[in-house]
Amino acid sequence: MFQYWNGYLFVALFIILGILLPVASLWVIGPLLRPNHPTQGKRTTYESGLEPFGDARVRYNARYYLFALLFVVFDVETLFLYPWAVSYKRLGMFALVEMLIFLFLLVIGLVYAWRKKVLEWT
Amino acid sequence: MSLIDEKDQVRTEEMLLNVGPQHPSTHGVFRLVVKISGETIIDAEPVIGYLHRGTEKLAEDLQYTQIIPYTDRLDYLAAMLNNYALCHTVEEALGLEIPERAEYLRVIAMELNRIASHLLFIGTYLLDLGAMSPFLYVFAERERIIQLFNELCGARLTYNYMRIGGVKWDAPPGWLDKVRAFVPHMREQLKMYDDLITGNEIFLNRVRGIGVYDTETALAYGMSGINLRSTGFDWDLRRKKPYSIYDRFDFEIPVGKNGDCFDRYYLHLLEMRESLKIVEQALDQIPESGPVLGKVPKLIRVPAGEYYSGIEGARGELGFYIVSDGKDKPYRMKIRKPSFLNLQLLPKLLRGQNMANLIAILGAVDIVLGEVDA
Amino acid sequence: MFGFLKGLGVTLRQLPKKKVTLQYPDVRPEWPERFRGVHRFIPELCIVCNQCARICPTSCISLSGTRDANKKMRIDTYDINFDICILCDLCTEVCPTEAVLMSDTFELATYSRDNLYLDMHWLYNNELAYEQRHPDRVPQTAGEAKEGEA
Amino acid sequence: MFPIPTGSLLALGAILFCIGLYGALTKRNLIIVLVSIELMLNAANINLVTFSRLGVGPNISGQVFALFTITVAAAEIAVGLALLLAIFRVRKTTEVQDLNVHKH
Amino acid sequence: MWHWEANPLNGPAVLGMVIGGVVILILTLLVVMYSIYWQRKLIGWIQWRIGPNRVGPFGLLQTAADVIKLLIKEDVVPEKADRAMFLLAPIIAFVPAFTVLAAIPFSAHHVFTANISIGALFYVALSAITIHGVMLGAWASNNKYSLIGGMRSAAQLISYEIPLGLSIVGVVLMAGSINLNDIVEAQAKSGLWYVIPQILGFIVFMIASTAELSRTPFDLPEAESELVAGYHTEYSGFRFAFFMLTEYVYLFAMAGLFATLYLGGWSGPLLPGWLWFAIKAFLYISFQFWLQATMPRMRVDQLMSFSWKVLLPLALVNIVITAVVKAFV
Amino acid sequence: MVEYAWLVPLLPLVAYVFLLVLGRRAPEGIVAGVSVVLTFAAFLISALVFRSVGQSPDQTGPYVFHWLTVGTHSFTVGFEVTHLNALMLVVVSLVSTLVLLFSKGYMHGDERFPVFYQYLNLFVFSMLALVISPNLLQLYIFWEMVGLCSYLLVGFWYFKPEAALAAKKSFIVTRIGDVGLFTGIILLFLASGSFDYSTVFTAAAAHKLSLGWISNDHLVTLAAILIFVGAVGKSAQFPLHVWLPDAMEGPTPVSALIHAATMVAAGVYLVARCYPLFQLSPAALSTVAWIGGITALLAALIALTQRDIKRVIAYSTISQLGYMMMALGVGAYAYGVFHLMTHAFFKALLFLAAGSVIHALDTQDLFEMGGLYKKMKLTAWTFLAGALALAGIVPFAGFWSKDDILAAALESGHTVLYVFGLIAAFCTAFYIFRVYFLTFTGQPRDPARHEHAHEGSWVMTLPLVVLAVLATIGGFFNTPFNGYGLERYLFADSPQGAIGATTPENVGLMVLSVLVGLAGIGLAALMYWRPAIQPEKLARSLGFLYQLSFRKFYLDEIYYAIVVATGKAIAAIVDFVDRYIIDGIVRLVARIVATIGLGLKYTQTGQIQAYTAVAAFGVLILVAWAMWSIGGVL
Amino acid sequence: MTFFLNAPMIGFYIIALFILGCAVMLLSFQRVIYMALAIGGVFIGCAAIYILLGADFVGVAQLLIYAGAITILIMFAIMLTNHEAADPPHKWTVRNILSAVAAVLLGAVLLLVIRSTTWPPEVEADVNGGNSNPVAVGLALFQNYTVPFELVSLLLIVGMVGAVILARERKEDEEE
Repeated sequence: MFQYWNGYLFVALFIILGILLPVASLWVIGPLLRPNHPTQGKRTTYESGLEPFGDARVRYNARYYLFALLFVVFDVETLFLYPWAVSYKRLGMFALVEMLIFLFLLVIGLVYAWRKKVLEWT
Repeated sequence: MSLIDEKDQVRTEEMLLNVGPQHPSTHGVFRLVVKISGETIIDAEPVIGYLHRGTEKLAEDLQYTQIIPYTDRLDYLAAMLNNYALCHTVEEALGLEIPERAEYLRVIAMELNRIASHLLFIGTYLLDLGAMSPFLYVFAERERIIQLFNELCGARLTYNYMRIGGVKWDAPPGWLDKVRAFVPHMREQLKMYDDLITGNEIFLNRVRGIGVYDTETALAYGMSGINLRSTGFDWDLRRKKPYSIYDRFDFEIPVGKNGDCFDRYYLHLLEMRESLKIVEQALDQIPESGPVLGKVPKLIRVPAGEYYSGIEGARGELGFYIVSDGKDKPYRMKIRKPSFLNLQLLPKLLRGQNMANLIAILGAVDIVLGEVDA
Repeated sequence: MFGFLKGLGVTLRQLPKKKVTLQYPDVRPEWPERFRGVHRFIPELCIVCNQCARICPTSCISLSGTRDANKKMRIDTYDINFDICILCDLCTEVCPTEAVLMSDTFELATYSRDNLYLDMHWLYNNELAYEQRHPDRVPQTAGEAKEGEA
Repeated sequence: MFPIPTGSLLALGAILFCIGLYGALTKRNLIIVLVSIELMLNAANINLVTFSRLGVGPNISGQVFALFTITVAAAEIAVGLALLLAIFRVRKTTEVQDLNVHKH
Repeated sequence: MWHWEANPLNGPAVLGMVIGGVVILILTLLVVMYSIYWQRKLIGWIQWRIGPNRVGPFGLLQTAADVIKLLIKEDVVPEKADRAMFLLAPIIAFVPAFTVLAAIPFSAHHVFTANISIGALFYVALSAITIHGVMLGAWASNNKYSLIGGMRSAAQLISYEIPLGLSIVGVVLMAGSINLNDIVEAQAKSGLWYVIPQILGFIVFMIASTAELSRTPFDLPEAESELVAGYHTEYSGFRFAFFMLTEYVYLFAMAGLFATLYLGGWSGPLLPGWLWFAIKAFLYISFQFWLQATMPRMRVDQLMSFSWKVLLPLALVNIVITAVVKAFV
Repeated sequence: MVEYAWLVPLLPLVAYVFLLVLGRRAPEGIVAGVSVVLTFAAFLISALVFRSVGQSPDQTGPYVFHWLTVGTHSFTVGFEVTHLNALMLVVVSLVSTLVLLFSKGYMHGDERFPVFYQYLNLFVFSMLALVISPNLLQLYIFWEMVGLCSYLLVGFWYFKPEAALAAKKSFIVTRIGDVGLFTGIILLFLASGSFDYSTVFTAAAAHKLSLGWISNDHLVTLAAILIFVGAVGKSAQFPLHVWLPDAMEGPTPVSALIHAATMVAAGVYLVARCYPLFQLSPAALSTVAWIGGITALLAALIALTQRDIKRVIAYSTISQLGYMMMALGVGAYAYGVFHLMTHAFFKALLFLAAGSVIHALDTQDLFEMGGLYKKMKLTAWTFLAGALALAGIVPFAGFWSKDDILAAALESGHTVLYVFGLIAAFCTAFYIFRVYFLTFTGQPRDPARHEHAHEGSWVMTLPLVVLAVLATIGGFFNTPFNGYGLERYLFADSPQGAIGATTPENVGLMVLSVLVGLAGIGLAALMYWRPAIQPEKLARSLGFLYQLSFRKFYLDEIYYAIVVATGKAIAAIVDFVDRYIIDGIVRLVARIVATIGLGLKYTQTGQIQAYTAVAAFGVLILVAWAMWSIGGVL
Repeated sequence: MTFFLNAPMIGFYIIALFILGCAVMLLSFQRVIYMALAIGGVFIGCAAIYILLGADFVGVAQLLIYAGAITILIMFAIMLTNHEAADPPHKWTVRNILSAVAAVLLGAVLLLVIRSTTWPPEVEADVNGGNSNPVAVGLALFQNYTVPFELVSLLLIVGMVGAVILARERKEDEEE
C-alpha cells in the first residue's frame, strides 16, 4: 500500500530538525555559556582597522540584476528539461526534436547575452 | 585626472576603501587608500611611515661599526646585502683592501640571502593569489638557509655578520660543505615550484598582462632590480658595475619580456638559479684559509667628504650615501632604499584596474616596509 | 588545461614527504654554537673596562665596579636592559677578557617590562645553565668557571 | 478518500488572492506591488493544482498549466523588475506616489 | 528494498522516522566535524606539516574543541546591524542545507532517506534557498565589505547552479528517473557507473559543485586577501559557526549527491551499501581538500563569465549527446 | 429683305464694341460720329424691312437657330419679324439716332463721354434685339439687358448720391416687375413645354395649358396677369411707377430716349405681343384697362403741381403709358400701338427741348426760368409743337391717337375709364402748358442765368426740328385720310377680334376731347401767362389737395413705410432669433461640455493604484453578478 | 490510528496557517527586505500545498523557480534600489479603505460561492496514470502540450532580451 506522504513527512521532519538545531543552540544553550557584555569598540563594524566611513549601500549597477535575470530564465529552462529527460524513453524521436528547438532558442538567448557583454562582470 | 569626470558626475557614487595597515595582504604596515567606483579603481594613494625608526638620524650619532646592526633591520629579508652595502661604501671611502676569503664568504652569504628573500617573495605572492601550499614549501627551504646563517653568524634574521674590512667570523668548520650540499637540493626545489604553479592556468589568468609598464616609465620612476629588469632592460649592478669579486663569476641576468606581474614573478625564480650558480662557483674558488678581517684601525674615521656606492640588493640598487666631516661618526647618512622608489609607480599602475588585480599588482611590486620606511 | 593537473600531481607527491614540523614546546631546537641568545656573564673575568658599554649601539649595558684590595677592578653591578638590547653581539666581540658571551636561551617573553632588566646575578646563573647544557663548549673557560664561583 | 476538502483549498486560494489584491492596491513600494501580484498569481496556481487532483475529471493538465503559469510569472517579474530598475536609474525613487508624471 | 512508503503510517512508523532523523542529524554533525579535521590534516600533510595533533589522540578532538570554543566565545551583534535579520540569516542558511540530506540514499534499505519521486531536483531547488540566507546575512550586518561580498557570493552561487542542474539532467536522462534511489538501482542494474558514460557531465558537475560550495578556485566570497572576510565579516561566535556548519553540511550533501549520481551510491560488490557510500563520499571530500591545497583563486570576472561561457554550453552539449546516443542505443 | 432684320440690332452692338475697344480717351467727335452713323444705318435697314413687311402681308416664320439643350428641352435663339415689331424697329432706331446726335452737344465736355455713348449703344442694341426676339426667353434676356442699361445710364453721374439712389431704385422696382414676368414665362413654359410665342398661343387657344390642379383658363389668366405685372414694372404703371420720376437724375438725352420712347414702351409692346393670350382671359384685359386708367389719372394729377421741368414730363409719360395700357385693356389693340408711336415722337421732343433749356440755364426748377422765348426761339417753337401734340389738339399726332383710345374705351363700355381719360386729358393739357408758360413766357425769374442762355448748336437743334415735324404729321398714319393705314397694316397678322379699324368714327367725341384740351390750355394761360388767378392763392385754397398732388400722393412714404418697415421688423426678428436662440444654443453646448470636462479632471490623479482600485471594484461587481445570474448563489 | 490517517489534514491546516501568516506579514511589515522574506515564505508554503496535493513536480518547480529564482531576483532588485526604504506605518487613507473594502467584498463573494457550491465527490482516479508524477507531467507536456511548450521558450527569450535591454547600464555603449 503505497503511502505517498511518508517520504514527505520525513522531509518535513528534517526541516523541523534543521530549524531546531540552530534555534536550540543559539538561543537555548548559547546564552547559558556565552558572556555577553558588548562594548562600543566591539560593536563597530570592521573597516580593516580604521574608522568605518562611506555609507554601506552597494553602488548601483545593473550587472548583479542581469545575472539574477539570466539565472531565472535558465532555471526555468532546466525545469522543463527534467520532465523531458525523465520520460525520454517513452516519448521517442519527436520529443528530441522538440527539445532541440527549445534548447536552440534558449541558446540564442545566451548568445545574445554574450554579445551584449552582459556576461562580463566588470 | 579629476576624480569625478564630468559626464557621469551624478550617477557613480565613489566609495573610499581602506586597504589598511591591518589588511592581511599587505607585507607589513602599509596603508593604501583606494577610491573605487563599482569594481574599477579610480585612484589609489599609499600612506607609509608606520615603520619609520629614524635609522638615518640615529646613524649620525653612531660609529660605523655600531651602524651595521641597524642595517640588518632595513630590508629585514636580506640583511646580509644591507650590511655589505654599508661596509662597501665605508671600505671604498677608506680604500681598504679586503682579504680574499672574506670576499668569498661575503658573496656566498649575500647570494644565499638573496635566494632566501626571493623565496619569501614567491611564497607570499602566491599566498595572496590564493595558493596555500607553495607558501609552506618555500618557508621550508628558507628555513634551511636561515639555519646556515644561524650557524655562520648566530642570528636568523639580524646577522650583523659583516664588519668594515671583512667579516666578523670565519665560516664554522663543515659550514661550506653544508652549503655545497644545499645547492643541488635547492635546484630541485626550484623545479618543483615551476611544476606546481607556473603552468597553472588560473594563476596565469590572474597575473599575465596585469600591471604592465615599459622601461621608460620604470626608469622615470627610478625603479631598479627585478621591477626594472621585468621590462626587458638588463640592468644588474653585479654585472654592470661589478663590485667586490662578482667579476670572477659567470652568470646571466634574466630579463622579462613585457613587464607584467608574471614576468616579475618568473624573474625571481630565474634569478635564484643564477644565485645558486654564483654560490657554486664561489664555493669552488674560496681559498682554504686566510684572514677574514683586513687591517682596520681600531677607531674607523672616514676622511671628510661624501661617498656613495650602490650594490644590487634583493629588491634593487641599494646604496649608502655618507657625508663625513672626518670624525668617527658620519655627519649625514642617506640610504637609497629601492623598495621606496619601486613603490612610487603603484598609484599609476592601479588606476583603472579592478580590486582583484590590486592584490596581484601590489604583491608583484615586492616592497618591504622596513626598507620603505627606513 | 593540464597545467593545474601537473600542479595537483606535485601536491600529491608531497603527501608522503617527511614532515618538518617541530613540536616546539616538547622538542627543543638545538641551536648552533654561535647562536646569539641572551648574554651570559662571568664576573670574575670582567675587568670593568667599559668597552662593552661603549660599543653597544643602543647603550643598554650599565656596569659599575670598584677597585679591590690588590688594585684590580672587581665588577659590582652589571645590568643589561633587554627591553632595548638588539642582540647585535658587538659587546662580546670587543670584550678583551670574553667576560660577556652569548648563550642560547632565547625565551625572553615576560609579563612585565621590569623583568627585562637582567642583573649580573641572573646573567651568571644563565652562564651556569649554559655550561651545564653544553659542557663541551666551554673547554677553555672550564678553568675560571670552576674557581669563579661568586 | 482524499483527506483535504476541496472547499478549504479553494478558500485558501481565494483569501490569498484578496490579500495580494489589497497589497497591490495599497503598498507604497513598487517592488512590493509586483510581489503582491505574484502572490495573486500563486493563488490562481493553487486553484489549478487543486482542480487537477480534486476536480471533476482529475487529470495531469491542471499541473501542466500550473507549470506554464510559473514560467509566465517568472518572465513577468523579470521584465517588471527590469523596468523598475530603469525607472530607478532615472528617477531615484521606487515610491508609487512619485511615479505619477511621465515627464521627469 | 525497504521504503518508508511501503508500510502504513502508524505510531511506530512515525517514531522510526523521528529516530532516523535524529540519527542522521548526529551522523551529519560527526561527519562535518571529522571532515574539518580531515581537511586540516590532509592539507597539512600536503604542505609538509602534520596538522592538528595536540587535542585528543592524533588531534581527533581538535574540531570539537573549536566548536566548544565558538560556543563559549561571545558573539557580538553590531550596533548598526538589523538585529532580527542578523539572527535569522544563519538559520535560513542552515535549514535547506540539512533538509537536502533527507533525499540522499545512504544505504540500501531506506531507513534514513525519503524515497521522494523528485530527489535530484529537490536538491537543486533547496540549495537555491541558502542563497537567501547569505544575502540576508550580508545585508543585515550593514557593513560595506559584507554587502559587496554577499552580493558577489550570491551572484556566484546562482551562476553555478545552472550548470549543476543541467549536468544532473544528463544523469536523469540515463537513469530515466529523478528519484535518487532509482538512479542508484539503475547504475547497480546496468553495472556501469555513470561517471564513465557521463564523463563530460561529470567534469561540469565537479567544477560547478566546487563553485557551489565556494571552495578553492571559486572561494572568492570570503577571499581573505580582498574583502576581508566576505559576507560573514560581522558574524562571530556560534552564529559564525553556523555559516561554517552550513558550508560543510553542503560539502557532505554534495559528496552524497556526487556518489549517488556518478559512482552508483550504495551499489558495489562485496562491501555493505553504506560503506560503499562512505568511501565514495570520502573520495569526493578528499578531492575537494586536495584541490584547495593546490589551486590559486580565480578573479571574480573570470569566475563569473566562466560559468556562463564554458560550463553552461558544455552541459547543454552533454545533454544533447546523451539524448542522441540514448535515442539510438 | 426681312431676312436681314438681324442686322438692325447688330449695328449698335458693333458700335458698342468699337467704342469699347477705343477706350476712355477717344475723341468725342469720332465716338458720336460712329454711333450716329451706325444707328442711322440700322434705321434705314429697319425702314426697308418695314416696307417689305408692309408690301407682303404673309407672315414670315421666325428664323431660329439651336442654342442649347438642357435635359429634354432644346432652346432656340434667333429673330422674327412681324408687323408689330417691324414698326417698333423703325420707331426705336429713329429716336435713338436723334438722341445720339443730341447727346453730342448736351454731353459735350464730360470726361466719361465715350462711356456714355457705349452705354447708349448697348441700350439701343438690347432694345432692338428685344423687339425682334422670337420667344419669351430671348425676350426676357434682352428685357433684363434693357433694365441694366437703364440702371447704368440713370446712375451715369454716380458721384451724385441722388443719381446712385435713383439708379438703384429704378433697378429694384423694375426687378419686382421682372419677377412677375419671369414667373409668368415659366408657368407658360411648364404648361406648353416651349417658349415660342406661336406654340404658346396655339396651346392656349386649344385650352391645353393645364398644369396640375390649375385649369387652362385659370392658368392663362394667371400667366397674363403676371406678364402684365412685368409690363407694369417696366412701363412704370400705377403701383410700380415711383422709379420713373427719380430716374430724371440721369442726363436728359437718357430720359428722352429711355424714359420716353423706348424702354417704357417695351411694357406696352410686351402686352401687345402677347395680346392673343390676354384676349383669352377677359379678367386680365379688364385689369390692364383699369390699371391703365388709374395710372393715367393719377400721374396727370401729380404732374399738375411739380416744380421740376423734367419731373412734370416724366409724370406725363406715366399718364400717356396709362392711356396705352387702357387702350390695350379695352381691346383697342391698334389704337394702343398707334398712341405708342406718336407718344414716342412728341415725348422725345419735349424731353430734348427741356434738355436744351436745362443745358442753357443749367437748372431744372421751373420757377427759376421764364422769358426764354426771346433767347431760344427754336426750342420754344419745337417745345410748343410737342406740347400741342401732347395736349391732343387737332392736327397734331397726339389728338388722333388719344382720341381713338377714348372712343374705344367708351365704345367698349368702360364709361368710367372714359371719364378718367377725359379728366386726365384736361390735366395733361393744363400742366404741359403751365410748363410752357413758366419757361418761355413772362419775365426771366433769374436774370443771371437768363443772360448766358443761348440756343444749342446744330446737333441739338436738328433732332428738335425733326421730332417737331414727326410730332405734327405723325398722327396722319392712322387717320381716315389715309384709310386707317396703320390699322390695316397691323391687323394683317395681329390677332382677330381686336377693336379698331372696323369701328366708325364718332365725331362728337372728337370735338369733346379737343374742347377739353383747349380748356386745359386756357386755364394754364390764365394762371401763368396773363396771371389772372394767382397760383399760390389757388394752391392755398385747394389746401390738402394741392399738398396731396405735390407730395405725389405720399406714395413714396407709403412704400417706404410698408416695405422698409416690414423689412426692418423681419430683420429685427431674425436678428433676435439668430442672436439669442441659435448662438445661445451653441454657447450652451460649449458650456455643458466644459463643465463635464472639469468634472472628469479630478478622476485622473496619476496614481496607478487608484485606477486599479476602480478596476478591482469592477471585477467585484462582475463576479457578483456572474455568481448571482449563473449560480443563483447570492 | 485515525489520527495518522488524517495527518495530511493537519499538515494542510498548518501549512495554510503558515501561508496566511506570511501573507499577512507581507502586508504588515515596514521594511522592504522583510516583505521579500514573507513572500519567500508564502512561496514555500504553496510548494508544500502542491506536494500535499500529489503534484510533486509542480511543488518542486514552485520551490525552484518561485522560492529560488524569483525571490532572489526580488532581493537583488531591493538591494540595487534603496533597500533602506521603510514604508511609513499603515494609515487608513481614503484609497486604502476603498481598496480594503473591494478586497474584503471580493473575498466574501468568493468564499460564499465556494461554501455554497457542492463540490463533486472525490473520485479515486490516479492522476499520474500509472507512472511517477514527473514522468506523467513529461508525457503530458510533450505529447499534447507541445505548442505551449515551444511558446514557453519564445516567452523566455523575449522576456530576457527585453529585460536585458531595460536593465543594462547605459554608460559605456550608448548614451541614454
